[in-house]
Formats: sequence, C-alpha cells, structure tokens
Amino acid sequence: MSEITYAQAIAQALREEMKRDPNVVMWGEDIVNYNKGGSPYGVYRGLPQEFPDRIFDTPIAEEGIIGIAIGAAMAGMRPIAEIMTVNFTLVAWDQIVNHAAKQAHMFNGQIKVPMVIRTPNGFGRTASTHSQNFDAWFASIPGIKVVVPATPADAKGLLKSAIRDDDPVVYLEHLALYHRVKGHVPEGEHLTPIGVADYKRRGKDVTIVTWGRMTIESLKAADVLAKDGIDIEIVDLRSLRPLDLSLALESVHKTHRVIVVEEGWRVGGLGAEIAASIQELAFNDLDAPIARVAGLDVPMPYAENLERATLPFAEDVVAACKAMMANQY
Amino acid sequence: MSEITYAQAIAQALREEMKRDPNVVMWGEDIVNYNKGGSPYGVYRGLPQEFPDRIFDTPIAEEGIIGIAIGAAMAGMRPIAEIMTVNFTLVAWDQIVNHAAKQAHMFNGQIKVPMVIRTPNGFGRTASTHSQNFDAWFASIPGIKVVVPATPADAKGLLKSAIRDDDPVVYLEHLALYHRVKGHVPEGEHLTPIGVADYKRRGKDVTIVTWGRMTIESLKAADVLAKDGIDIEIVDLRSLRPLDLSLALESVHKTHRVIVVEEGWRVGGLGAEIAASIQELAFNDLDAPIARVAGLDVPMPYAENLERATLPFAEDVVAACKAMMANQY
Amino acid sequence: MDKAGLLELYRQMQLIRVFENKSAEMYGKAKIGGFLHLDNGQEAVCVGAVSALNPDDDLVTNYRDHGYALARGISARAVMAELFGRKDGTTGGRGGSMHIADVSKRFWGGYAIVGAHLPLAAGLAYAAKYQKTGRITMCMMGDGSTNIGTFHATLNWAQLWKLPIIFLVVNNMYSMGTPLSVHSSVTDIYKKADGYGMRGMQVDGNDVMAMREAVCDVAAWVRAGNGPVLLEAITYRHSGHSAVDKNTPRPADEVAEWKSRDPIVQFTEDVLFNHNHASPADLAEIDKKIEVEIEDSVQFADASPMPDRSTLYRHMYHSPVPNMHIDGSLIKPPTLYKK
Amino acid sequence: MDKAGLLELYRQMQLIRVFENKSAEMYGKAKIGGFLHLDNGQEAVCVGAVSALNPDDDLVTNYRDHGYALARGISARAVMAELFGRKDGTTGGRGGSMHIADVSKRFWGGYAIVGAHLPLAAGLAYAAKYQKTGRITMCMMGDGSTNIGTFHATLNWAQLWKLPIIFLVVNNMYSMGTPLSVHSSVTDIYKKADGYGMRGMQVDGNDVMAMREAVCDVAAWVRAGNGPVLLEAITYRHSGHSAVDKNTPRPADEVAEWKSRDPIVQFTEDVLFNHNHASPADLAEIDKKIEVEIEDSVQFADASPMPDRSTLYRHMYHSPVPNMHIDGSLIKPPTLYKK
Ligand SMILES: Cc1ncc(C[n+]2csc(CCOP(=O)(O)OP(=O)(O)O)c2C)c(N)n1
Ligand SMILES: Cc1ncc(C[n+]2csc(CCOP(=O)(O)OP(=O)(O)O)c2C)c(N)n1
Ligand SMILES: [Mg+2]
Ligand SMILES: [Mg+2]
Repeated sequence: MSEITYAQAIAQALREEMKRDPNVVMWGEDIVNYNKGGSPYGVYRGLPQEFPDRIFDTPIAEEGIIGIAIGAAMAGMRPIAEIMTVNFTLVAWDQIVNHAAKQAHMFNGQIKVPMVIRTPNGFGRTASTHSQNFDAWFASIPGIKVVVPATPADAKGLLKSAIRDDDPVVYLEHLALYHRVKGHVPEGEHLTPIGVADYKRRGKDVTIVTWGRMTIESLKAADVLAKDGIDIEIVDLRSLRPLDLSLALESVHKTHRVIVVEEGWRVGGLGAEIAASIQELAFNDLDAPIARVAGLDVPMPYAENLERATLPFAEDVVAACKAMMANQY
Repeated sequence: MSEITYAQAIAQALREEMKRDPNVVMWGEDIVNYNKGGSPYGVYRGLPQEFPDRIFDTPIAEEGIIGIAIGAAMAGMRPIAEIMTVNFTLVAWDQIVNHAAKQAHMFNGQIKVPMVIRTPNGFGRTASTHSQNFDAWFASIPGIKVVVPATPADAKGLLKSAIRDDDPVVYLEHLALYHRVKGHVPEGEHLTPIGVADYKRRGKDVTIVTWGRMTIESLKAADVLAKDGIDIEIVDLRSLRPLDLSLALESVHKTHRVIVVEEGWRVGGLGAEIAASIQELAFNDLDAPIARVAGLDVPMPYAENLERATLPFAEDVVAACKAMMANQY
Repeated sequence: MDKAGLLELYRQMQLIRVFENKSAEMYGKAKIGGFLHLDNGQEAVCVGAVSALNPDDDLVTNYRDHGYALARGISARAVMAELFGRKDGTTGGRGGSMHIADVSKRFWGGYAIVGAHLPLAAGLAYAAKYQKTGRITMCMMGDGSTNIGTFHATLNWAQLWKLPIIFLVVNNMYSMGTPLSVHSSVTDIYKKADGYGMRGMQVDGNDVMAMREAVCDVAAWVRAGNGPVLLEAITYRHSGHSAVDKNTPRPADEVAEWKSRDPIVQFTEDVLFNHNHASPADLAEIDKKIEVEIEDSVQFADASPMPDRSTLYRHMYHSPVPNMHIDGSLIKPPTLYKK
Repeated sequence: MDKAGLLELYRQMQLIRVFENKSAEMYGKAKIGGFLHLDNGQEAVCVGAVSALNPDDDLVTNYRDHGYALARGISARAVMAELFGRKDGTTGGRGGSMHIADVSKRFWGGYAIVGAHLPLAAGLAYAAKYQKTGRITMCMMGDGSTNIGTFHATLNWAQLWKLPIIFLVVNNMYSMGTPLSVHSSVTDIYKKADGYGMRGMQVDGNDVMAMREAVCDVAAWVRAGNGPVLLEAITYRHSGHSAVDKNTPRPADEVAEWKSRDPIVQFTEDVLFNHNHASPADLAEIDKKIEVEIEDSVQFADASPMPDRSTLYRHMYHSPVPNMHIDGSLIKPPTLYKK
C-alpha cells in the first residue's frame, strides 16, 4: 500500500462514490473548466472528464450552489456542493443554517437532505476576507454534521461516510494539506465513522485536543517536545458535530492537563466549547486551567510576517505545552 | 422621572440622536408603512413622520440593507440598518463578517464604518427559522462591536453610544422585552459605555454571568432563590464584544461559583467562551465547575410546549443554582 | 371543463375561504400562535394554479401556504391541527402555519425566509430533469420576494440549465406594508424575466379560469423541455399581511375595488351562474359540507395532543451516529472521573 | 481631445501594462504572494472609464484593481509596495493586490468577495445624493459577478432610489475558467438592466476613446439625476485569471483575435499615428519614463519595511473602549485571583 496525498484521497473517495451511486453529482465554481480542471486546486484531476454529465461548473452564486443542492437532495439525489473556499459559504449562510440544517427536523422527518458541502479552510497571503475559519460556527448549528479530516486516510473515509450519510454534512478540507500531507490509505471500501474521535498520538503529560490542520501541526510539535521530555497525547476530534469528547475526557483523566488547539479565532472558537465542556465533565481531573492555542482575533493581514503571526503553528503548540508543564497551580 | 418601556427607551435614543446629527438615517423593511408604523413592533411610533426624508422602507434584501449602510457610513453618514429579526441577518452574513467588520482594519484605518445594525432577538411560536439567537457568532467577529441591553436605561444609553461610535455596532434588542420591561431612564444625554459590564444584583453565593433577556429572567430567579436562602450575584455583560469579564472575575473571587446563562444554543454558545475564559483566569477561585444554562441544541419547534421546553427561563436558572449549591466537588 | 370540474374549483376556493376565516377566528382565541398569513382574496391563484398541474408535480411555496396545501388535497384536519401546534398536524406541530408540508403529496412545504425556497425548488426541478421523472416544479412567492438575491441567483441558474420549473409570483401589490412601487423598480413583475432571457407572462389572479389556463399553458411548455417560466398573477389579499396586521393603510377605494372583484363571487356569477353550470342550491350543498368539514377540523385539532416532550430531538438527524452530541450533552456521557 | 490629453491616455495604459508585466515577474520571484489578477488587455477600460470622471467621484472595484488605481493617480510605488506586503503600500500591507485603496483620492478599494462591493458602492452613491455633493459613484465588476444575489439587490435598489451610480461590467467573457455562456443565461450583460427598468449600454472596451466617451455620456446622465446606468464594456484579458492560472483552455483563435486587438496598439496606430497626434519618438520618450517609474517602484517596494508586528491590531477599531478584549485577552487583564 503506497502513500497518497490528502487531495488524492479525496479524489479516490469521490470517484468510488460516484461509480457506486448514480445519484451522486457535484457542482461548484470553476471545478471543470478552470486551469487544468478538477477543482481550482487540482484535487480531482480528470474526474470531470470521467463524469461529464454529473460534474458542473456553476455561476458565482453560492446561495444557488448550496440551495439547489438542498433541493436536489430532498428529491433523493446525493449532491456534493463545492464552495471554492470556506469564506464564500457566508454568502450562502442562510441556506446552510435555515435550510440544510432545518429541513429534517422542522418537517418532522418527512424530508431528508443527504448532501455534502465540500469546502477548504486555508490561507496563503489572501488577506482578511479570504483567510478565515468558521469551524466553530458550523459546529454550533443543530441539524448539520461537520467533519474535518487531518490525514489522507480520514479524508477518504470521512468523505465516503459523508456522501452516504442521510444528513447534510459539511466536509472541511484544507488548502495547506491538499498536496503536502501524505499517508497510507486503505483502497476501496474504507469508511471512517462520523462522530468518532481518534488518538493520533499517545502520551502521558499533556492532552492536546485538536482537529484538521492543527492535528498535523500538533504532531510536529510532539516531535519537538519529545526532545524536551514532554510527552503529549493528541486527540483528533475529526468530527466537530457531533462532538465526541470521550477520548479527550479519557485522556485528561490520565494527563490532568489539556490544551485545545484550533486554527480559527480564539474568542468564541470551538476551543471554548471544548474547554467549557471538559472543565464541567472532568473538573477534578484538572491540575491546571485548560489552555487554548488559536488564531489571533484580528482580520488577517496580507503581509507575510503579520499573516504568520496571526496563525497558530507547531511552535505555538510547543510553547503552550512548555508553559503548562512549567506552571504550578 | 417616570418609568418607560424598553421600546420607548429605544425610541428616545433614536429621536435624540436624529435631532442631534443630520447624518443619522435609518432604513429597514416595513418600518414606515406597515401596520401602525414605527417598526413592525411599534417601537418608535411617529418617528418616520417626524423624519420623512431620513427613515425609509426598503425592499426585502438584507444584503442591501446592511451593505448600503456600510457604503453610506464609509462616506461619513451614520446609518442605522434595521433588520426585522436577527434571523434575517443570515442573508447578509457576508456583508457583516467580510465587509462591516473588515473595512477599518484591512484598509489600514483609511475607512471608518460608523453604522448601527439594530435587530431584535426573540421568539414567539414562529418556529425554527424565526426563533434563533446568534449572539455568540456576532461576538466572535473581530472588527465589530456587539451590545445587548437588558433594561430600558441600558437600551437608551447603549443605543446612543452605538450611534456615536465610529465602528460598526450590532445592537441586539429583544421582542420579549420591548413592551414588557419598564424602568427609569435618565432623560436627555445618557450614554452607557460600550464594553463595560454591570452588576444588576449583588449577592454572595453564586455568580450569574448573563446578558439581554436572560438578565431579566435571572433577576426573577433571584427572587425565588432568595426565599430558599440562595443569594445570587448577577453580572450583566451588556457588551459581548468587547467582552468585559472583569466584574465576572471579581465576583467569582467572592462566590467561587459561576453559572453562565444565555438564550442561544449551548454548543458553541458565548457561554462556552465565558466559561473557558473564567476557568483560565480564575482557576483557583472555583469551588465547582462552571455550569451553563442555555437554549437546547435543536431547531425550535412551533408547538407551545416544545418551544417552552427549548428555551431557558427563570426556572432553569433557579434549578441550576440549586443544583450547584447542592453538589460537592 | 365539465360541471363536476367547475364545482370542484368552486369547492376548493370556498374551502380555503372558510378555512381561513376559521383560522383567523382561532387565532383570535389564541388557539393558534405566531404568524398567520391568510389567503383570503387569493383563492383563485391557489386553486387555479395547483389544479392545472399533475398531482405528482413538485410544489414549493412561501409561508402563505394554507391555500396551496388545501388545493393539493391535504386535509383541513391536518392543516388545522398544525396551526394548533399538535401531534396530528402536517409536521406534528413542528412548523406551524408557515411550514405546512406533505411530502407524500409532493407538497414540499411552506418556507418563511423570503426568497430562500427558490433554490430549493430549482433543486427539485434539477432532480426531475436528471432523473427524467417528467415532473415539473412550481414555486410560489410574493411580489416582495422578487428583490432579494436568491431570486436572481435562482432565475439565472434555472434558465441556464433549462430547468423544468414555473416561478409563480403572486403579486398582491404589497410586501407586508410596503407598496409594490416602494420595493420594486419594475412593477410589472413578469418583466423581470427579461433579465434572464426567460419567458415571462402575466395573468389575472382573481380569475380562476384564466389562472388555470395560464398555468396549463406554461406547464406544457415547461414540461416539453423549454426551460422555466416566470408567471405573475395579479391579485389582492383582503386582510392584513398576517393576523396581527390590522392597520396597514391601503387606499379605501383600492380595497373596495378589489373586494368587488372577489374571486369566488366572480367565478360563481360570471362562470357558474351566468353559463348555468350550477345553481345556488348546488353551491349551498357544497357550502354546507365545507362548514361541516371545517368544524370537524377544529374539533380534530383541538382533540389532538400536544407533541410529546420526548420527541423533541427526533428527526434532527436521519443517520444515527455514535456519541451523538445531540442535546448539548453526550448520549453516552462519560462517567465523571474523580481523582 | 488635445495631444497632451491623448498622450496621457497612452501613458496611463502603458503604465498599467508595464506595471502588470513587472508584477507578474515579481510574483514569479515570490516577492508577491496570494492572488495576483492582472489587467493586461483591459487597460482601455481602466483608463477610458476613470479618465471620464471627476477626480473626486467615488470609485469602488473588484479585486482586479491595479489598473483603476494607477489610472486614478495612485503611485506605482504605493501599489507595488502593497503587492510586496510592505509598510509603504496603499494599505500598509494589510490588503495586498486585491485591496488597493486610497481614500484621499476617493478610491475606496478593491474587494475580493464577488459582488459584495456593489451595495457598498450604492451606499456611497446614496450618501452623495443625501449630502448633495454632486459626486457620482462608479462601481466596477466582472461578467462573472452579475449572477450573484448582491447584484440584483443593489441594482433594484439603485434604480428605485435613483442613485447616482454607474455599474461598469467588464465583460472579458470568462469568470475564472468558466465561459460567459456557462455562467450567465443572458450573455449581453447590459440587457440585465431591463429587469430593473434601468438604462443599459454596451461599449467596446478595447477602444479607449469609445470607452471614455461612453462613460462621459452616462456620467453626465447620471449626474443629472436620471438614476443609475448599467454599462457593459467588452474586452479580454491576455493572461490567466490570476498569476497561478496558466492553463485555462481558451480557443487559440479567440486569444489570437483579441491579442490582435490589443487596446494599446490599437490606440497607438488608429488614433495617435493615423491622425498624426504623436510620433513613435513621443511614445518612446514616455515609455522610457515609465520603465524608470516601474523600476523605481520595485526598488521602493523592496526597500520598504515589513509592517511592524506591534501594529497588528491597529485600526481594528476607531473608537476606543475600556476593557477591550482586543487580542483574545483583556487589555487590562485582571490579576489572577489566588485563594
Ligand atoms: C429574508 C426575510 N426578510 C424579511 C422577512 C419578513 N417578511 C415576511 S413576509 C414579508 C413580506 C413578503 O411579501 P410578499 O413576498 O409580497 O408576499 P405576501 O406576504 O404579499 O404574500 C416580509 C418582509 C422574511 N421572512 N425573510
Ligand atoms: C463570493 C465569491 N465566490 C467566489 C469567488 C472566487 N472568485 C474570485 S474571482 C472569480 C471570478 C470572477 O469573474 P469576473 O467577475 O468575470 O471577473 P474577472 O476576474 O473576469 O475580472 C471567482 C469565482 C469569490 N472571490 N467570491
Ligand atoms: Mg405581496
Ligand atoms: Mg470576467
């Protein structure tokens, strides 16, 4: 079994599921005709040619991309709505919150919305309107599910599960992982269950609760910290809604120290929810206040140094772990 | 000084500020011609007639209501954009997050956006798309300010401050408070500073951190609890961004117990941010895990009993306080 | 159209009228909460349009939805029970007046966010086209709903992809209290089709025969694969925007003029009586049945229980998941670890 | 127009061309990051349109903004420094290529969310009308930006309120890689004005004189209080959507045909040389100055420092507030209370 990239894992899932189920269709902006095709980032090269009647370029109108997918899903299809970057989901925010998320419950189970919203988180000198992360907002919407793969294996397994799920699933990819992260991925049928967290590293000193790109950064931090004798345990949530905190709680029972690591803004981030829940459910386990590593609460500047300063990276995880181990409470 | 309603306090602030500054204009849906005028809820009866060239009915297009206000504000006006209920802000979410909030910083201080978005939170058998609360989302957006008055005095004082503020301020009113809550309001110049919390009750046993309608519910709860010998202290945040936790921290240093009370969904609510911050900043002050009272994480049903079950009221605050006083950690 | 057909049109319009009067009464008695948007005056639009389609064509509407629901054959009992917020309502009391739905009748529901149901309707039309079901979709909205972004995004898209859909704009000249000319730069709404190269058409929405014919016409055209149509029906609502709106000023002569053009009276006199299709006795018989049906619906609604508290989270998700953080806590909450 | 005026048009177009070529080069050297959308091929639109307005009319554009910025007289130094993400850039390195702005020149910035700047522009126009400044607004966007909701909401509103604004659609036939006919049901974009009862007009965007004349014409009309205009300029971009787009397939003959209609060459030959307004030597002199100016801008940009880390939060808010939770912690963090 050879290693493939995160993007290739996504492509594998898409190809397999489109072959399996003719009701799976996909649309989004510039996923067919732009540049070399297969999404603006070349995530699934060749796929539009393989399924010319099932993968479409759309007008720029995110409210349509998502809303029309909701309608098609209601009628029994399994559309995948691709939004070029997560920033543009804001244009369709009403469709997500008031429609995708409400249909099943409000119509008392008469309607199903089996759709996937695929969209990448990310940054890369694109300034404040193009470098945001709304994980926390998505995760707080009753009626949708939210998954955020960190590894190629989870990217494939979660996407296949998302496509087969009967509920609207927001599937958050990451520009920084597409072509840079590689890993072993089981071929063919490989389903990662939605709503189940995963240990990405076992350790005994500090519990890191994280997801997405910050899982990869935390793994890098672990190597650095190991040299200093600090042994961290990494819980990759993988799903943000439903939010499986069972591993985090199990881990804190062992380590007594927790740091939540996320890419988005700190204030009102999902880290807050996780910290609030852990202190509530495992108060007596804690030897120190739960710390948070997160993006700075400021619109993202374009300048290289300021962008770097605004985002969290492995070094920030390292610093937070060291500070926690050094402090006495 | 006689007592006036929350709605009358808002009207007073609007009238005074419109008289003071000709650059203050206001638009929204059905605020002039609908029913008896002065907003769909009769908040400021007569005002459209007083300022016929400065208060307008608009098309239904929240993206325009807010976006056009942003542009007018950039040019030096002080527009007030009224959104009929907070639910409809989702249609304009991109305008709020990517534009109102970004202009000042992204353009390096060249642009100011002195506008107010006035919109009511609320419910009342209007079902899931019309009974939401996005306080937590607003509060997490760098670049805007967010205020939520609970009393007539704060309603007036915060609105006047918001109109004079050089930044975009989201001013969250409440349907349930408009005509039901009364109180003394200083006449004329009365400015409540943005970003400053307020004790609404002093007590010694449990600190309640809350805002908006839940301040009023907490005050009701206090009366009930007092009979059981439980003496709660109520911190009304008043502003959600900037978030002034200094009183909450001062209070917890005394009571050692905190309950955060909010109307919106619990998961990812602002209560999580507050709990996460307090446990971080006052870890050793806490005798018990910080508890949260919040709305249930489910789309709001129309049925009377289910709506009631989904929302938090005074009785939930009472129950949470009793549970906290009874538990040993 | 034969006598039975004509009487059926009458019956449906009258059913809607009586149902709406009754629901207004029940609102006054606080049996119904929230918003209640009545169809009085607009019955010909509902009945003419819905009767022109196949029973398995897809319907999607805004919140002013009772009339379409009844015209599609959803029982007065189920709609009334929904207004009462009860277990036997169309959505078990979840949605209320603005969200009547019966998917078994391909009545996909009323939607309360203005304009937001348009893309959903286009999605249904896309699915019909992709799955070659032969179905078309009809999507109803008000004049006030033609200025919001989703209208534009959807109409462009529908025309581009030649989706089998009728956009039916019910122009009753007001958006809540805002007159047409205050909210829309183009007051002949069907002309908005021009901006999409779409077929546009206008019809007298108070004339049930004209309404029906117009929808038959455009439905055939749409079904033949010619793409979408924007159909504007001109009508007027007799009462306020919703049950709480008692005071929106509308010119007295305007109201009088429109009331004199009552769609049911007009149909009765101009068509049924004038052409001897029916006698007053025929109608009296129908009316009597309707009275009974509506009274029965109220009793049914009143007898139906409140939805059980234990059902609150049901159907929030269709696919189960482990460790569901479903109600703000874990389904399998971990034991609180104590040191 | 006199010789000086014509040469100035040439100079501006050439400045934009050389600036864009240089910025592409700098992007290749990783001096510039993120997205870089070039104006090559569209210079006549930028120069023709901007030169036709008063210097204090309000300009708002999408992210393809270098050309308009230079045409409005913002220095190549400031724009290049912005592309480099430096302190002396137009926004001090905050916005980068997509957000060039100089409010002192009433150049309100480039905006990167498609369609989202339209309401902002309408707001500026409303303020001009309310404050009776006599200014008009010009709002630039691409063909691909005419299908999103904000387009509709804004155009209806602008027409309703007769706002003094020109909506300039730069139709370069592609929305990133998506051809016009794949994204828009109406491919003569100016006809979208019909849906609003708005004046619409089409112009050859590769002919700087025609472009200028068209904007002069509609500007006068708008300034006279007749309400907004939708002006469509037909043009073509020579390179990809942005600097990373090297491969979007466009028909070879299409590209060749448009390159043969290069706006600068056309203007030079058809207008300047043909009518003896200028000699090759005149242009060579101008070209030389431009070369110097652009080289200087690169040196200036390179010498400009990175913005200081300490300025990160500056200007996030204009009005100070106590206890600002500005960076995720409190400005005056309370002492950690210990028991
Ligand atoms: C996005 C949004 N904005 C505002 C509202 C509040 N609202 C509900 S109905 C309505 C008027 C709609 O008028 P129209 O479309 O003409 O339909 P009618 O009620 O006349 O049938 C408004 C403003 C809403 N439901 N959704
Ligand atoms: C709301 C939104 N969706 C998608 C994008 C990504 N995007 C940036 S430019 C662009 C194409 C715009 O094309 P057009 O309006 O024709 O302008 P041009 O680039 O041709 O000048 C797209 C899809 C965006 N910036 N904003
Ligand atoms: Mg109407
Ligand atoms: Mg284009």
